[in-house]
Amino acid sequence: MQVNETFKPTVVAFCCNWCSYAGADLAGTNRLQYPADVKIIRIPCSCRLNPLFILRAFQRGADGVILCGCHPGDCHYTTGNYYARRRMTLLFSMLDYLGIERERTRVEWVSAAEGAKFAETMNDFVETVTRLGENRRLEDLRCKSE
Amino acid sequence: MQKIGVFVCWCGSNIAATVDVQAVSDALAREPGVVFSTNYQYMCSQAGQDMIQEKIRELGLTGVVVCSCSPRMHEATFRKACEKAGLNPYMVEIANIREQCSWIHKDKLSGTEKAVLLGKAAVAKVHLNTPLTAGESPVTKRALVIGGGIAGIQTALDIAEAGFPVDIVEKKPTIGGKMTQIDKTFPTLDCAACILTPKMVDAAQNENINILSYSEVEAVKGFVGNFTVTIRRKARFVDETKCTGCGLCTEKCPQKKVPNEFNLGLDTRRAIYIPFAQAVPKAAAIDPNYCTMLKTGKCGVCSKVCTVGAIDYQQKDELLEREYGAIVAATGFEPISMDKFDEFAYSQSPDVVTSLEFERLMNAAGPTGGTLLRPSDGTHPHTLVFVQCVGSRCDGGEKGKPYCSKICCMYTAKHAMLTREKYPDTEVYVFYIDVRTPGKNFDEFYRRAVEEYGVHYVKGMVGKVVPENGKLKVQASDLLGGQQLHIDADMVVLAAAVEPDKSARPLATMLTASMDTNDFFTEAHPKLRPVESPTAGVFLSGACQGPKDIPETVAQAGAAAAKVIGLLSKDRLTCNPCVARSDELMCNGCSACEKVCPYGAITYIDKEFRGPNRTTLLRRVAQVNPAVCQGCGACTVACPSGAMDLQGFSNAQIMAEVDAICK
Amino acid sequence: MNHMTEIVTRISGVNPRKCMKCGKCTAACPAYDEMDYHPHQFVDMVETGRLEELMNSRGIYMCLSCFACLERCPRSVEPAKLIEAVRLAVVRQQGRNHLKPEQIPALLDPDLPQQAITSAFRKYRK
Amino acid sequence: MQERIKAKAIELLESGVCGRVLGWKTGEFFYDVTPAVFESREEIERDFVFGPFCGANLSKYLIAESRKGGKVGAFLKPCDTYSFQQLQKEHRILPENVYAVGVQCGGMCDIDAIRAAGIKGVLDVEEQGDSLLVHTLYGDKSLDRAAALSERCRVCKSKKILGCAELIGEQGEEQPSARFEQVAELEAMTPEERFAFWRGELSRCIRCNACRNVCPACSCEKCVFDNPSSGAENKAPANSFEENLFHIIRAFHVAGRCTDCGECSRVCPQHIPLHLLNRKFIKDINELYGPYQAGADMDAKPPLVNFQADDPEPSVVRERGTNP
Repeated sequence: MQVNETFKPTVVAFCCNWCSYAGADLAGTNRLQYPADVKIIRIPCSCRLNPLFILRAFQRGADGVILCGCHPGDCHYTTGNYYARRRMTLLFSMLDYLGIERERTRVEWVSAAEGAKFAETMNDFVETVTRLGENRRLEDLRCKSE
Repeated sequence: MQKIGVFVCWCGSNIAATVDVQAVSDALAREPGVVFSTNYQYMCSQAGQDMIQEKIRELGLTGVVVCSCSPRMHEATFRKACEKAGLNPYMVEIANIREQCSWIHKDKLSGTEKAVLLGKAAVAKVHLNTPLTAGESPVTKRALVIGGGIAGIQTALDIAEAGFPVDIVEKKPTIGGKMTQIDKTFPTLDCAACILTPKMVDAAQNENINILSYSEVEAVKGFVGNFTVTIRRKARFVDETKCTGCGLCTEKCPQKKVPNEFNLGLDTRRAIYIPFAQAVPKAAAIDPNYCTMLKTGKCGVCSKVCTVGAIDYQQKDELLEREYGAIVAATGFEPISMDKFDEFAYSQSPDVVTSLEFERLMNAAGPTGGTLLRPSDGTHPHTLVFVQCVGSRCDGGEKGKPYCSKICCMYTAKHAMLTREKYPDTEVYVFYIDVRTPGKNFDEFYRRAVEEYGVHYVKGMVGKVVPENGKLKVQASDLLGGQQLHIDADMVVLAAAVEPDKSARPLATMLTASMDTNDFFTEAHPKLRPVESPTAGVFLSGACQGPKDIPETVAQAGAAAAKVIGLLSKDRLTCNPCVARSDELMCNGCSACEKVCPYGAITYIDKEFRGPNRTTLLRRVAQVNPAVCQGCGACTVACPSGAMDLQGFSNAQIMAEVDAICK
Repeated sequence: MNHMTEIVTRISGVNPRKCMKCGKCTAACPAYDEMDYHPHQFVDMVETGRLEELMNSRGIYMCLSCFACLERCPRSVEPAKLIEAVRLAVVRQQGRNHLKPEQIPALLDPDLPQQAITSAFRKYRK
Repeated sequence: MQERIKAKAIELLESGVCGRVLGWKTGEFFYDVTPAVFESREEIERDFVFGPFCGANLSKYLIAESRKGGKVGAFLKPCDTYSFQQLQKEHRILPENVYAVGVQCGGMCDIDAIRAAGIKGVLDVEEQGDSLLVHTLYGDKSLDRAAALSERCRVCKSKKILGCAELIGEQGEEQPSARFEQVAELEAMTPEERFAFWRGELSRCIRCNACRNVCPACSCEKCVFDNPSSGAENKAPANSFEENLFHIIRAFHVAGRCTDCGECSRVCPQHIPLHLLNRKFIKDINELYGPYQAGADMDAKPPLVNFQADDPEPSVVRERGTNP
């Protein structure tokens, strides 16, 4: 597949406050580079991520949405990420079923110590989304600036 | 419409080098509702905070956005500053343009663009912020210490000293822990029992301390200041209050073949036993796995010889439920199993022992009465080989522990020195990878072992140990001397890595305290909050947090006690106001939220609502206890109608951030 | 990293920087007396780029590939794989075969298993 | 059957067990039977029907009816009883105010299926054992009942009646069903084909909210799409994405609670196969977390408020490789 060099995707990363947001901070502290296309939204726990938010992001023109949370078993709230895992699995499967490219959504468990993993994950995810190109299957045409 | 002030921080050059801060503050000035926007070199400095406060007063700002470092760093700082100027602290949002922008991007153009977007998202969120006030909850002025080793004892003593009642829960029949098994302590070589047992007695006699020995924590409910803990008092079949500790029963018990765990199975005890002479409480316990009376109903010797009638074969486990304001985990450590290190022949020869077993072999109260004898044939060993780092500093996974167990270098030096001191006819080899001796008088101690006592320190791990004709053939490499060594040793002592006690993991689950991959409890902050768990009201003492020697354990125990005292001396606690709230008008009462709440913060009431035609309708609706809710938000997603929302991270706020970022 | 080091680490998949220099590999090595350089030195020499010396050493052919070092290494450095990689790097060079077919009969032992002869060919010759 | 049910309804009213009963009456056409509350013998004798077009699931009406004071009688077909139990689990129906009578069902018919069988000018349909006697403008025609069944009844998952005070007709059993076949067919397509399929279907949506109004799981006091503080309020579609959003979220909100009663597809005026969305969730839940039938078990924890420590990771969706 031809990679479009000029296409800059919009990637929304929802990060739980305790592990992944701290992991993202650690990536920053260690100066690990990843594309500026990634914008992080802080949520208290991965279980706070309502599927509505993901759909809304796609609707408003996001090209990829990723959820990062504590590793299963390490949730600050004990069980939050287990619920998030089921919800996201089913939602992603549904999106796939509707024909939305399944590579546009992802869940990754990143602990507060895994700054490097955070940066790697973002690099890989942005590359994947860039390769897929613009999200056209779940976008709201009213929201396009051009 | 909110009146929002935007404050963009340069963080010196940390932000300003990759982000055009002027462009950011200019762009954000054009956002709706933004009435003031500026940038400054160090927003977190006194001058920066003063500026924010001045603008709040001058312009009557209703919301503040600070574009700076991570909110994990300075959110609290800025909230406090704004509160002083009369703004509700929850009207402040941070846009993280350092850790998540300037530090990770090199291109100034895209960095600036991203910083603007992050700022816009924060502005969009502030528009929907509402002033929040923290609730309050009472504090139960009693502490629970889980684990009765030196860490638990010291913590309990310090808390009791401040006047608060403390319960110690210890799973063994006596408190004292691992330190009771240690012979002498480095680097002063004073006897462990001589310094520990007076503390055990102090704990028993302190009227603020209640020792629950032979007990385990079964369940923990509640939250900081208000824990309810269920404790299982295991049946010891002896009435602790009647038993005088005379020990007659332990002499007369006919069941003699029970491996003695206090001496690590190097000798035997009876089925009814007092773990050791200075045990606290000094009361016997019956081992139900070996007692003939309990197993077959025939015997009863102990009951016959007991002069005070303390024996009770009918005793059952008892469940206690108690309230506490604070909980201290002091569950300690265990040496790892040697199963995976059979190259050292631990399973093949009784003369290969672990360091803790060696402590018992050197101890006057140990199986050999303090004379160092080979477990296999009871002869005096002449050549001893100590192997360090067994199972420590490994690659992780199957091979062993990835961390340094910290205490082995020093206790091995101690063992080597004591052996040479007591038995000058011995040859003692210590095989090491590195000798790590940071600590007061530690390196001096190690040098003395080498220089004064003539211990042979050899750089290099032992490759294998083969038992042959009553000897142990040790093959090792002297890496500095560049020669292969073949030593015919009489004994081999393995400095086994330490690992957290097995009870720690289930306990952590009950406490909702987090653990690292090695099952050590994680601290709230590795540097600044080393004795607190991230779960409020749970504190950490001793080796359950990481490998530690005795002085460090005692220091941490004191620190944990200080934190507990600080908590218990408060009458009320303010709670996190970012909690879930249910909109009763929309709630279906379907119980989905209750099922996912990890804290049991949600209850239901039947409430009357106005129905059509002047009727009233009784409807079941959810209510959140704000003191119990920790604000994870699991309920908000489980709720289909959106009646449940999270204050500070509401559906509308997050949507606004999404919209701002995606546009 | 010089070219040869890169080749050797790539063939072997070993990261010599993981070595903490405990010497357990050497201590476990049954061929210690036959070797001029010992397993822990191998790892160190790869890391410091002393590949030329290593490639000219007799020791790489004395290694039995018994994998004791690999098995015992606490850091999973796998010295045996490095040694194999160095051997490969040598035989891949023109004219650097360790054994020539005409040398073989003299070395043959009637008790030597056929498999060992075959594997020696693979190890020492292109 | 109809007479037995009517007699039971009258008995319930006259014996004082119930103050009113919930049943079906004919609408404008014989095939658009609608739910109705009957309060007197006369009403029942005049209007009460039970026939091949009584597809409406009455359980949802019990949410409101069970709170109006007094006891309400209700006739429930096997698949309705799953919804009935599910709603009790969610504390939506107050069971103490309901007298439920289970009614065994031979499968409900679809007027479109009859028309599709080539029968035109249908005036009325009469049940005659396993076949239907269809009165038309052009005379009477006979049709196999199986050929006239609606899709959901052709793949009926259970004839078991749950949680009713009494039964009319035989108690049935759960039965093997081919209800996931269509889902599997879709799964086997390429993403492009699936996207084209769903765009074709969902773009017909007129957001009439019939699916939402009839669905027993969609029984919120106020729907998230009507709630201004949810951030997702939108009552009418503005472009093609809005239907996607609405239907995905609607399916997600009922996931784990949907009993697959099929009412959404029955009432859709645009004939969008909405049940295929719900069945996809049910199929995934069954495959990933173990078989689960909403409403079947009063004590089982619904899969979306439950978890196992070793649940599959979300990446399973990418790895599963449903297509080449």
